[in-house]
Parts: sequence; C-alpha cells; structure tokens
Amino acid sequence: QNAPVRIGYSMSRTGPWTGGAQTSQEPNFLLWAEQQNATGGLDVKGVRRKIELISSDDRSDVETVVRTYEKLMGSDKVDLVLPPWGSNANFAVAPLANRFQYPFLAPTALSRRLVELKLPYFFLLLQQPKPMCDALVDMFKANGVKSVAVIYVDDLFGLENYAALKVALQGSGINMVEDKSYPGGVKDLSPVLRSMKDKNPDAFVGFTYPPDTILASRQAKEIGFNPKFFYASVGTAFPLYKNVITAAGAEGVLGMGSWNSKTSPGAKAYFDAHVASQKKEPDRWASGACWAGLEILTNAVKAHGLDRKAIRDYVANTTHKTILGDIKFQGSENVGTPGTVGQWQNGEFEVVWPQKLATAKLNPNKPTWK
Amino acid sequence: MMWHRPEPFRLGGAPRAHLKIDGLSAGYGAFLVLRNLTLEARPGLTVVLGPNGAGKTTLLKALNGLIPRQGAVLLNGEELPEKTHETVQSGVALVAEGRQLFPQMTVTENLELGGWLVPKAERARRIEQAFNDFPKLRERASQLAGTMSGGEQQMVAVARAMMSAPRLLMLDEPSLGLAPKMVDELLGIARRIADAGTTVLMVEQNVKKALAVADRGYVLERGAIVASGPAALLARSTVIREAYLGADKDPASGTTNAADAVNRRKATATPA
Amino acid sequence: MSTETRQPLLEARDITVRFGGLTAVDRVSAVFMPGELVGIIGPNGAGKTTFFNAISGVTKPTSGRLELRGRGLAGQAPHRFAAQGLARTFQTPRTFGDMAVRDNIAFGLKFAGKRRREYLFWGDEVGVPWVLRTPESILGLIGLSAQAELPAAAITPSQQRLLEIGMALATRPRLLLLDEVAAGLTENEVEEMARLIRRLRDELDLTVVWIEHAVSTLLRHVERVIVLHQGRKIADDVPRAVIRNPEVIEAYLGDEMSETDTEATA
Amino acid sequence: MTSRQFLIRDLLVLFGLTGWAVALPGFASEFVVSMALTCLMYVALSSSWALFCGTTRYLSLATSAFFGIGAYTSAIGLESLSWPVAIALGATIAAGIAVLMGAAVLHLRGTYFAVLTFGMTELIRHAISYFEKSVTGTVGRVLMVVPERDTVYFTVLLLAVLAVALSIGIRRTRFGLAMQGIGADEQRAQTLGVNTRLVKTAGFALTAAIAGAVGAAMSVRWTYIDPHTVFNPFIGFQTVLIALIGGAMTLWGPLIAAIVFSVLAETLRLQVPQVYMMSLGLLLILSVLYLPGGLASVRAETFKGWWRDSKAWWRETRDDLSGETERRKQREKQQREARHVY
Amino acid sequence: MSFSAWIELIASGLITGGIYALVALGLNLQYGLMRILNIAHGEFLMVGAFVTWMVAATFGLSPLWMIPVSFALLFGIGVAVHWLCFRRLTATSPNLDVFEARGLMVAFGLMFLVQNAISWIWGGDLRGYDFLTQPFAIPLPGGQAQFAVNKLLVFGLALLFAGALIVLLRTTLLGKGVRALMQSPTGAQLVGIDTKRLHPLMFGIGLGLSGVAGCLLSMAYTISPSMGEPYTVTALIVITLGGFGSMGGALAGGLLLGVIEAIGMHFTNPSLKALLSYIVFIGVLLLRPEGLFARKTRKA
Ligand SMILES: Nc1ncnc2c1ncn2[C@@H]1O[C@H](COP(=O)(O)OP(=O)(O)OP(=O)(O)O)[C@@H](O)[C@H]1O
Ligand SMILES: Nc1ncnc2c1ncn2[C@@H]1O[C@H](COP(=O)(O)OP(=O)(O)OP(=O)(O)O)[C@@H](O)[C@H]1O
Ligand SMILES: [Mg+2]
Ligand SMILES: [Mg+2]
Repeated sequence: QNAPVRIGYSMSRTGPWTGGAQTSQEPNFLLWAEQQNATGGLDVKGVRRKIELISSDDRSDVETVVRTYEKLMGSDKVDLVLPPWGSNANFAVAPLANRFQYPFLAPTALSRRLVELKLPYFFLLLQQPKPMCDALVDMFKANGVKSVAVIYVDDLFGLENYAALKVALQGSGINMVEDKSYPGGVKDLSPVLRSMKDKNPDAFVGFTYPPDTILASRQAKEIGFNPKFFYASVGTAFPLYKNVITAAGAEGVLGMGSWNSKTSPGAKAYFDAHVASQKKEPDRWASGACWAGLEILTNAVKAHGLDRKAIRDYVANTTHKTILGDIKFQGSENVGTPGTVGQWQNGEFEVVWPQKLATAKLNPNKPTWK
Repeated sequence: MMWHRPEPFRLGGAPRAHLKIDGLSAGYGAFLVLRNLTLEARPGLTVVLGPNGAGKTTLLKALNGLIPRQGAVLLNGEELPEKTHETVQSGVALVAEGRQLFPQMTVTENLELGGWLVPKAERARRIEQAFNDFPKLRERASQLAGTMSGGEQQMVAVARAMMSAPRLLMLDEPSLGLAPKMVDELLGIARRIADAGTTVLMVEQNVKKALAVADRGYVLERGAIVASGPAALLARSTVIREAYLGADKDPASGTTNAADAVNRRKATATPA
Repeated sequence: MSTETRQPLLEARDITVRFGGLTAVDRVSAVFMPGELVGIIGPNGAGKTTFFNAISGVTKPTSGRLELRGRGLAGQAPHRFAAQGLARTFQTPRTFGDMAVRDNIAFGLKFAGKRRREYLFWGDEVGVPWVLRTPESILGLIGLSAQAELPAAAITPSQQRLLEIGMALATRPRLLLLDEVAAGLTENEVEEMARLIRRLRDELDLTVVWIEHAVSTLLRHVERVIVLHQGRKIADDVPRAVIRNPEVIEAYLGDEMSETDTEATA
Repeated sequence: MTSRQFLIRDLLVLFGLTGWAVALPGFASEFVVSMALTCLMYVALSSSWALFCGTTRYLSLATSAFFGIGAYTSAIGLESLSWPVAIALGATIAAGIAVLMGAAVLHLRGTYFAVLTFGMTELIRHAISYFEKSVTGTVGRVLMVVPERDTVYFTVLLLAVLAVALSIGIRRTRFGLAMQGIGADEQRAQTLGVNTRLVKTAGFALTAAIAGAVGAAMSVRWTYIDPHTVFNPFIGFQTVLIALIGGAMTLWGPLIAAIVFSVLAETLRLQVPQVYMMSLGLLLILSVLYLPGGLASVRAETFKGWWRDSKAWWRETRDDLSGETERRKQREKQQREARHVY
Repeated sequence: MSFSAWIELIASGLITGGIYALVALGLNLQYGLMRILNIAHGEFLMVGAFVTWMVAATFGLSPLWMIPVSFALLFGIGVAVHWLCFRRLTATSPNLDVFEARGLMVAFGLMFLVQNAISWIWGGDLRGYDFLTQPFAIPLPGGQAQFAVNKLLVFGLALLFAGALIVLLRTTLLGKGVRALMQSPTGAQLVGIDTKRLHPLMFGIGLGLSGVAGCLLSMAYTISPSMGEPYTVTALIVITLGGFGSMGGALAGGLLLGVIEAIGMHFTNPSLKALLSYIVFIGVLLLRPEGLFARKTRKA
C-alpha cells in the first residue's frame, strides 16, 4: 500500500539544547524526508512510501523526551523513530528503545556509559572519547608537542574526554602542565587562560561546548595566548564558529570534527543539498554522523521493510558504506569510523588527522589570532 | 517648650482658601456613606465632629480624591480636581487616617517626599522648618519612620503634609495617640497655621479641646450634618454635651461596656 | 488587697532596651502583683510600648532580668511568655486580617497558655472562667458578636482594638498588657472601655497593665500608675500622688489634670 | 457546611480521584499514563509546597533541591536497597537537609527567604557536582536497576494522595492553624502562644520529605541523572507557579492547577508546536491578572464579573471616543451653575 | 604570584564585575525599588542582544548605534508591559506581599512569552558577531594587561550608566518616590506623586537598561534565546550583595563578585568558582541581609 511511513521523534526547539539540535540534527531529518519524498518516498522493500515526520518540541527537558517517546512508540505506534538530541536525552530513551524494540541510531550521544548499558537496539554513531583522544595525541606526538594545557566542562562529556585524554597521554612523553574544569555557562575564562599562557604549553585542549568554545577562543585572542596547537571541541566544527570568530580569526584552530564536503562524493552531495534546502551549512562533526545514520536506516528499510527486529539485526551485523566511510558496530559502538582531528584553514574546516582521512595537510603552527 | 517660635509655620502668598462643598455624595462601591452633603470651610479652623463610622474620614478622602465623589467641591470658586496628586498640586494636603507614612524610609526621606512638588532648595528650607517645629524629628532624622513610636509617627505625618505648603490642610484625627501635652501643642499648631492664612479642616475625636481652638464646627452623623455653628456655641449645645461629653457624669450605666457604645454608634451610622 | 503576702506575677529588674545609640528603655524596674490594675503613662516616645515589647518577649532587652511567675524569661521567644500566661495587645492593631473575627479568637484559644494545660490535666476546666471557653462567649464579652463572621480587616480600627483584647483573652492569660486600646474613642467611649477593663480584671482574676493617653479616665480607674519619661521610670505610685508629682506634670500632664476632677481620684 | 462536612466532602473527592487514577493504567494508553504521571508529580510537589509555603507565605524555591536530593539518593541506593526503602530514604535525607537549611534561613522572610532558598539549591547543585567530579571522578549516575513503569506510577500516585490528604488533615489541626497564623502575622502568632520556630521547621521538613520522595521515584525514568537535570531550578519554579496559579492558600487549587497545567501544556505542545510556549506564557499572565485568587476561586460569579467589566469597559471607551464623557461633564457643570452654588 | 600578575588578575575581575553590574542595573530598578521581581530580566536583555545582532549582521551597522536604539525599544516595551499588566496588578493587589508574588508570576509569563517569541522569530541557534575583539594593552603598575576592546567598552559604559543612575537617584526624588509608592500607595498619592506615570516610567527605564546591557553583551559573548536565565540569576546575586535598590551597591557588588571569582578561579579552578560565589552570596544574605554596602539609611 501507499500509506506513508510514519516516523517520529522529539527535538529541542526551545531551551538550552536548541543550538546543537538545530545545527546537527533536525535539519538533517527534514532534508532526508524531503529528499526521499522527492524521489517518490522511502523505499520499503521495493515499495515507495512517503515519509510522514511526526515531531514535537521537547523543551530541552528529559521528562518531556521520555513522555514523547512513550507516546510515539507506545500509543501512536509509529513505524520508526529517530533519536533526540544530546547524551542526556539519549540516556533516557535508550532503555525505552529496548523495551519497545525500536532501533535507535543516535548521532549526538557521546558516552562510554551508554555503550556499557549494552542495549541491543541502541547504536551510537559518533566516535567515542577514546578514539578521538587517541587521534589527537597521535597527532601531537607526530608534531613534537611536549606540553599541553587542558580545560574541560564539568559534566559527563568533559569528564569522559578528559579521562580518555589522560589515558592517551600516558607514556606519550607529553606533559600535562595544567588541567582545569569549569562549569557550563561560564562567563569568564581569562584567569585560567592567563595562567596557562604563563606556562607556555605547546598545545591547548578544550573539551568545551559551543558558547565556551567561542569564549575561550576570544579570550585567548584577548590576552594573546597563542599556542601552536589550539584545540576545542563542540562548536569548533559549526559554521557558527567561522561566522563569529571570522574566517581569518579561525585560521589554524583545531577541533573535533570528522568530515567535510571533500571527504567523499556522497559528502559533497549531502553538503550541497543541505545548503540548498536548509539554507545553512551542516556542521563538520555530528551532522555527518547524523546523515550517515539516516543512510544506514534507508538501506535497512530497503532491505528489510519495516520489520524492526530485522532492521536492528541488519544495522548490527553489516558494514555500512556511508558518507563518512565504512561504519561498523560492535555492540552499540561505531568502531568503523576512526578518531579524527579537524582544523580551520582558509574558511573551511578540514580533516587533518589521521593522514589517510585527511582532506588537507595539518598546519602545525597556528598563526596568531586575527 | 516646643512651640516658642513666634512666626507662623508657613506664609504663602496664595489667596485665602475658601472651600465650598455642595451636594457631595461619596462612598465605597455601591455603598454611599455621604449623601448630598453641604459644608463650607472658611479661612480659619473648621472642625468636624461625629461618632465612629459617621463618615468623617470618608469626607476627607472624597475631598482629596482618594475615593470617587459626586457633586461640587469648589476651592475659591474653582472645581477641585479629582485625582489625588492634582488636588495636592492645587494646594490641598491631607493627614490621612492611619498616617500613611513610608515605614521603610527615614524621617527625612518622608519629609522630602512630602515636598515632592516643591523645588529642591525650597524643600530643604521647609524640612529645616519642620525640624524646628518638631525638634524630636530632628533628633530622629535618620530613623526609619516605621520604628517610631505612635505619637512620633503622628508628628511625621503632620510635618509631611505641611511640606507641600498647602492652602487647605485637612487633618484626620491628628491627636490620635498623642500625649495630653502634645495634643495641646498640636492643636496649638493647627490654630497657628490657620491664623497664618491656611484654611484648616480638622476631624477630631477630642471634642472639648477641638472646639476650644476651632472657629466653626460641624457635627456629622450617619453621613449627614446634624449640627453646625460657631465652635463656642457648639461647645455649649445640648447635642454635643449629651452625645460626647455627658457620660462621665452618669454613674448609672456602669454595666454597659465600651463596645456597646462603639457598636451603637456604628449601627446608627450605617444606613439601613 | 494584701499584695505584700503574695508572690509577684511579673518582676522586671533593670530592663534596658537600646536601639543603636538610643536608649528607649533605661533601667526600668517594675513589679506587678496578682490582681492589680496598673496604668502606664508617659510622653510620646517615652518607651512605653518598647517596655511592653521587652516584657512580652517581642523585643529582646539589651540587659535586665525578667521573672514571670518565678521563671527567668529574658531573651526567650514570645510564645514562652504566652505559655506562662502573659497576653498583650498591639498599639497598631495586628489582627489576622483575612480570617473571620471569630477565627481570630479561636486561634488564641487553640494555643491557650498554662490554664489550658491545667484543664487538660484535671479533665475539667479548672480555673477557666466560663466566658473564656468558647469564641462566642469571648465575642459576647467584648461585644463583637455581630461582627463574628466578618474578616478582621473589614471592621473599624476601634473594633479591631477590641478584637485585640479578645484575642489576648483567648489565650487565657493571667497578665494582660493593653497598649492604647482606647485610642480614637470619644470620652464616653473611653470611659466605657475603662469599665470593661475593670470588669475583666475583677471577673477573670487578671492582672492588667494599661497604657493610655486618656489620662483623666485612666487615672480614675487604675490603682497604681507608672510614669515613664525618656526611657526612665520617674514615678510609680497611686494616681493621687502621681498627679501632684511636679516632674510628671512638667514632663507629661501639662495642665491636663489641673481643673479636672480631684474628686474622681479621691 | 460545617467543618466536619467539609472534611467528609474533601475526603470523598480525594477518594474518588484516587480510584480513578488507580484504574488509569488498566485502560489508558502509554502516553496518557505517562502524562498522568507528570501530572501526579506536580500534584504532589505543589500540594505539599502549598501546604507549608502557601499557608505560611514562606516562598521557597528549594523544591528542586529536595527533588534532586531524593533523585540522587535513589540513584545511589537502588542497587542495594529495595524500592520502598530507597524512596523513604530519599524523603528522610531531604527532610534532614530541610531541617538544616531551615535552621539557617527560616528567620528571614519574604524575598530574602525565596532568594536564599534558591541560592542554597544552586549551592547544593554545585557542591554535588564538585564532589562527584573530584571524589567519584564522574558527574552524574546511570541507573541500572529500575523498577517497572507501573511501580513508579503507583508510587507517585501514593505520594500525591499523601500530599493532598496531609493538606486536608493538617489544616484542621493546631499545626495547620499555627502555619496559617504565621502566614498572617508571625509575631502576633508568637505572642498568642505559637512556637513558630518549631512549626516552621516541621512544615518545611514535611514539604521537603514529599519533594524528596517524588524525586527519588521520578529519577528512575531518566536512566541517567546529573546535577544539572535533577536540580534544575525550573522544577522548583514550576511547582511554585502551579501552586500560585491554583491558589496557594487553597486546598484544591494546586491539584486543579497541576492537572490543568499539564494537560494544557501537553495539548498546546502537540497542537500548536510553534507558539505553544508563548500561549502558555500568555495564559499565565492572563490568569494572574484576571483570576488573582487562583483557579480554585473560579465561580460562576467570576465569569459574570468579567462580562460586566468588559461591558463597562466598552461603554466607557465608546463614550470617551464619541465625546460623550466630555458632554456629560459639561452638563453636570451647567446644572451646578444653574443651582447657583455661588 | 608576582605583583603585576595580581594587578592583572584583579583588573580582569573588575572588568567581568563591571559587566555583572551592568546586567544588574535594570533589575535593581525594577526589583530593588519597585518590588517587581522581573524574572524575565534576562529575556529582555536577550531581546536587546538579538536586535543588536540582527542589525549588525544584516545591515552591517556598528552595534554602537544600537545602544540608544535598544534602550528606546525596550523602554517602549517596558511602558507597554506596565500598562498591560502591572497597572492592573497594582490596582488589585491588597498588599505588597501579594503584589510581589503576583508580579513574579506575571514575570514568569513574560519570560515564556519573550523567550519563545524570539526563538520563533530567529530560531534557537547560537549567534554572535565579531566586533572590537582585538586586544588592547592597558598599562598597569608593574607591567601591562591586555583586554579586548569591546570588554573595555562594556566596562566603561557600565561605570557610566551606573554613575548616571546614581546621580539621577541621588539628586532627584525619583527613586525615593518609587520606593514610597511601593510602601504606601495612598501615602504616595497624598504627597502628590502621579503614581500612574512614575511607575511605568521607572519600569520602562529598567527595561531600557536591560536592553542596553543586552546590546553591549552581544559584542562580547555569543547569544541565544535561552541565554537569559543565567543573567537573571547573576543580576539577582549582584543586587542582593549590594543591597536592594542601591545603585552604588549594585556596582560595588558586581565588581566585588567579579574580583572574588577571578581570584577564586585563579587559585582553585573555575568549577569551584561557582561554589564560591554562591557561598559568598548566601553568607552575605545570612549575615547582612540588607546588603554588604548598605548603611543604616539607604541611599540611592
Ligand atoms: N473601605 C471601606 N469599604 C467599605 N466601607 C467602608 C470602608 N471604609 C469605611 N467604610 C464604612 O463607611 C462608614 C464611614 O466610615 P468612616 O471611616 O468615614 O467613619 P469615621 O467617621 O471616620 O469613623 P472613625 O471615627 O471611626 O474614624 C462606616 O460605616 C464604615 O463601615
Ligand atoms: N526599632 C526601633 N529602632 C529605633 N528606635 C526605636 C525603635 N523602636 C522604638 N524606637 C524609639 O524608641 C522610643 C520609644 O518608643 P515607644 O514606642 O516605646 O514609645 P511610646 O512610649 O510607646 O510612645 P507613644 O506614646 O507615642 O506610643 C521612641 O523614641 C522610638 O522612636
Ligand atoms: Mg475616621
Ligand atoms: Mg506606644
């Protein structure tokens, strides 16, 4: 039949999570549905069926997320669900996914603990802290970095990354000269940055959220803290970063990121389609993972229809070809995509490490802030 | 010893205020307390007497625009505005029931605000005058008004009203809570203010003393004037003697309690 | 009354209250015997209300001792005073405005002090005069029965002062402190208030301390007067003596009592 | 009605509502049940809040502190403790903290109290964050062992019923009356024999206990908790808002408001996704302006009053616009002049 | 730590503190003087920030032009909000406590309304632009310290506005008039205050100041529709430290908080800093509820 495929999700359109959700996640869902419908619909085992997205705002509130998914999976019994934004929300819905047996392909959940829950229906697309930090340290070692200074936000994201970095640094010969945590929503990091400047490290690493990423960059510029390697995380790969800091200012800044339009032809097509349809660029980190997840889902439905058990098995046991390259799951974790490091060069966020995935050569000497 | 200041409290160049009230009705919502009241306050000191709940306070509030009114209220032939702040602008000040001080502000601040409509330099001068008139207030210039003793608060209220240098000063039970000596002094001030050219309209419970200083008196009962005339005459009238002064000569009524008196008056004052 | 043989109900020794640099009450000592009706007078700001506040626990005295029925209570919370049978009214009425007049009284009854406990213990209302048993009877006593159902904020200020008395009575006190309960009344009404207070004292076996500026009436009814001036006690004697005290005349009375009745205080 | 009849009426209403809520999981969909759960959570929180804060007018913003403490207790305790014990422990610890907090802040009134309780909530949140980070080395906890959804539902239901039943019962006792007296005039109540310190501390602890228990029960729904989610000040704000909208001084107000608010918020969220938060804000403002006594005060009279007011307003505006007001004033003046006032 | 490092640290604390003070000014008028606990303060600030960003981003106009514009815009909104909501509240509330509680609820409503209106119009994304971010070295005894020009600008204007307000409230009766109004509406009318005008005026100025603060903040920080709440909290802390209604106190409180935080952050770490500021806040409230800098009698 040609009844539409009903796909539900809840998304943060108001509240503190909005920025992230509206950059890396929801635009991709919309683009995906638009693209599929333009081709006549989602291919369900050979039958094209239109996609009907059933979505609502979750106010950046966990309880609302839970309630919404209970409604979607329990009452509305939609055909498929797409995941909410952020680790906290994904934590809350992961057990539900299992109870109702809906496969979840989460692009913006990042925590070892989620992996450790060992939930068969739950998959995490993003590279976890360990591979990311390993790649970063690897890059440092290759470029003769001797000392790093670290700041990290004191929540799960910051702590896990920090822990992973510490493990990665062990035996690397790199000295951690300073490590400080800060609370989310901080308005001034300059005292910390000043004392880091005094220690004159080769590299600065920040496990930060978008507003803090920008704050740290601006304040580093302000006080003239300009280490050879300046690495920040969430937000660096966002188009926002370039807009706010300006392309010249961003030159040489490193960040968590895993792709750009040069990564693969698919990625180029996706990037262009995104700009055309959503009137903004996707970010160079989680958006790619999100799109890859949708690609996997599309293929799974094509092969197995809407049989969710079959979809799960397909996702779990196949090596998927996506815009990010091969994706393969071990338990919940994506072990196919290696850790990466990105860098702003001439207004584009390039993948610079590991070298086999690099879209441009690493600039190992960050120019002074502009 | 507080009032040895020979010159009057205030001497403005304003014409002597003459208040005429004709057909005034006022009340609370649908409940009319005053009906068609006619009253006149000439330059000098006019006192309004009456039992509890007669509508004395209501009268003053209506004149000052604190509650809506109907009828003509003319000050020197001109209609008195209906908004309180405008009445103050046109030279009418009221020392209200319950004093209405600003309890969390100092005495000085209360006085300053009394001179809200007055230029700054003039304000400072008047505060100085008020302090001369009430030396106690100078001592307590920076005490919060709310922590002052009952009587002291009354002084602040009167002094604050004088800050606007009104043409017509209305006082609602100014002697409430004052020591006998203070009562005398306060009534003395009221008298002097009146002599200096301000028209004073005063509601008093202290009948004997009030009539002793006033020029004219009105007796208000149940929202209507039941007697009026020169104060001296009124003091000797039977109406007053029976209703307000007579009881202490009447030992027979030993069993009635104070509340009965209050209520009886209240009951009579409330229109059925 | 042979007060000498009995233990004082309240004994205040050298009570001092300071507000910053101002000494509002300055080493005032006073003793109140059971059954007395004592008046307190003094110029405005003399410290009368502050003295009441100090001996009822509302203000902590800066120094001094307080013994209520043999118990040292200085510095304790007001409810401890109430439990020992002390009740008071406030100069500016502080009734529970949103509650009905009756409920204001009922409130006091619920938390009645010592006598209430005796009643529980003996299983009978020992020592509780019948008029203090129900809100209705108290309302009858103070004459507010007609207003029982009105919210307290809706009655006139003078009625609120009566209600204050009612609330105080409801705690079944032994010592009743009245602060200007007759303010704003005409002379007749003050007189009747005085009779009510006397009657309360007589029938309910109370000790009453009464602050009032209506001196002539006050002096006619009380047995003893304490005069405060600038925080200090300047006289403590029978009315007849006090009105002749030059210091009192100078500070407070002025010519108030000169023509008024020596006959009343005789 | 006499007070006894009121008691019976209230208890019957409560009984009826409870019966209905108990039956709910049997016939309603997942979604309705989970909505009912949110609803019950706010019934419990705001009823217990109103029980103390409404009557005494001590506006506490610490609900989220107690909620969070309960949540953490059950997150830590559930692995070794049984469900009821974990809940009870959450309540006890929250009450204990409330007693400590109360000792420090209950002598301050009004805004100071509100701001302080808010500050303390934040302090607790940051302290726990910091403690977790520096001692346990991680922030937040994953709840591995979680009970069935229905267990959670019935627990929260029980707490809600308990909160309302306590409100019904306590307002008739000396304790309830004492709180009312404190709300009206604390010092006056003291002079009438109320040990205010004791009453306030007890009341505050009681509120805290229920909030703690609710927190303990609700946290299991989120699998993962961190200080930011469970000490979210908005839990406290929402509780206060609901209680105030319903009428903090009333018995049924918080309950009515919790139901209305949850249903309305959810319906608007699903029906008008674009502007639902704005509509919610607008409704909130309107309800404060035109229903100052709270939802519990709505009577037929209220609507008639609105109707009258709007008619009067319309007449006035019309007169003003058409110049009628001016003309009337003129007429009155002429009449007076005709009577030769002067 | 060297002397110059100390100076630098304190200077950076002062600058952050100046920003805190700026954020607090508007709320201090509304809450400190008028008893309207405007929990939507941060939201109105956000409106100022968004308007500035929009103009800067679309027309490329210098954000400095937006300082008076956002003041005027927010002032207008303030007067309108007052006319629509608080006028009625003042008229119908039986006493100050009730007014405060109801005012708080209205403010909550406004918060939902404003925040979501903005996010409806512009979306929930994080925004920002680059303006005067280049460092500027100021000579200090024993060395020099660098600060972004926009921060210095914000700091300077914070001092300016605080100073202007202090002067305004000291030399005129406006502030006292508003406080009087809250303590006894009848009393205020009796001394001749036009209560129907003064109130909206002050409320409008309060909002106008939030607009200015928002405008200035958008130069130094990223903005988003949900940015408001932390600013409201900061503002509340600052005015409590300084004493409700005291502009000088708010300035001093803001600066003090900034310095304490900077020092705390330097010697411990930023996470402890949050703990520290709340401890200071609670300590002050418990020990000196009238504010750190309040004298017995309050001054503007
Ligand atoms: N706010 C009000 N609402 C309704 N009725 C009121 C209000 N204020 C006063 N009244 C009624 O109006 C009548 C007149 O009151 P008013 O206060 O004018 O009397 P008064 O002569 O000043 O008495 P008092 O000597 O006690 O001050 C009384 O019956 C009173 O009950
Ligand atoms: N909280 C306070 N702070 C500062 N001064 C105070 C405070 N309370 C009272 N005072 C001052 O202490 C003095 C005594 O006040 P009190 O109220 O006891 O006077 P009182 O004898 O009752 O006068 P009245 O007859 O006018 O009521 C007054 O001068 C008053 O201003
Ligand atoms: Mg009156
Ligand atoms: Mg007194």
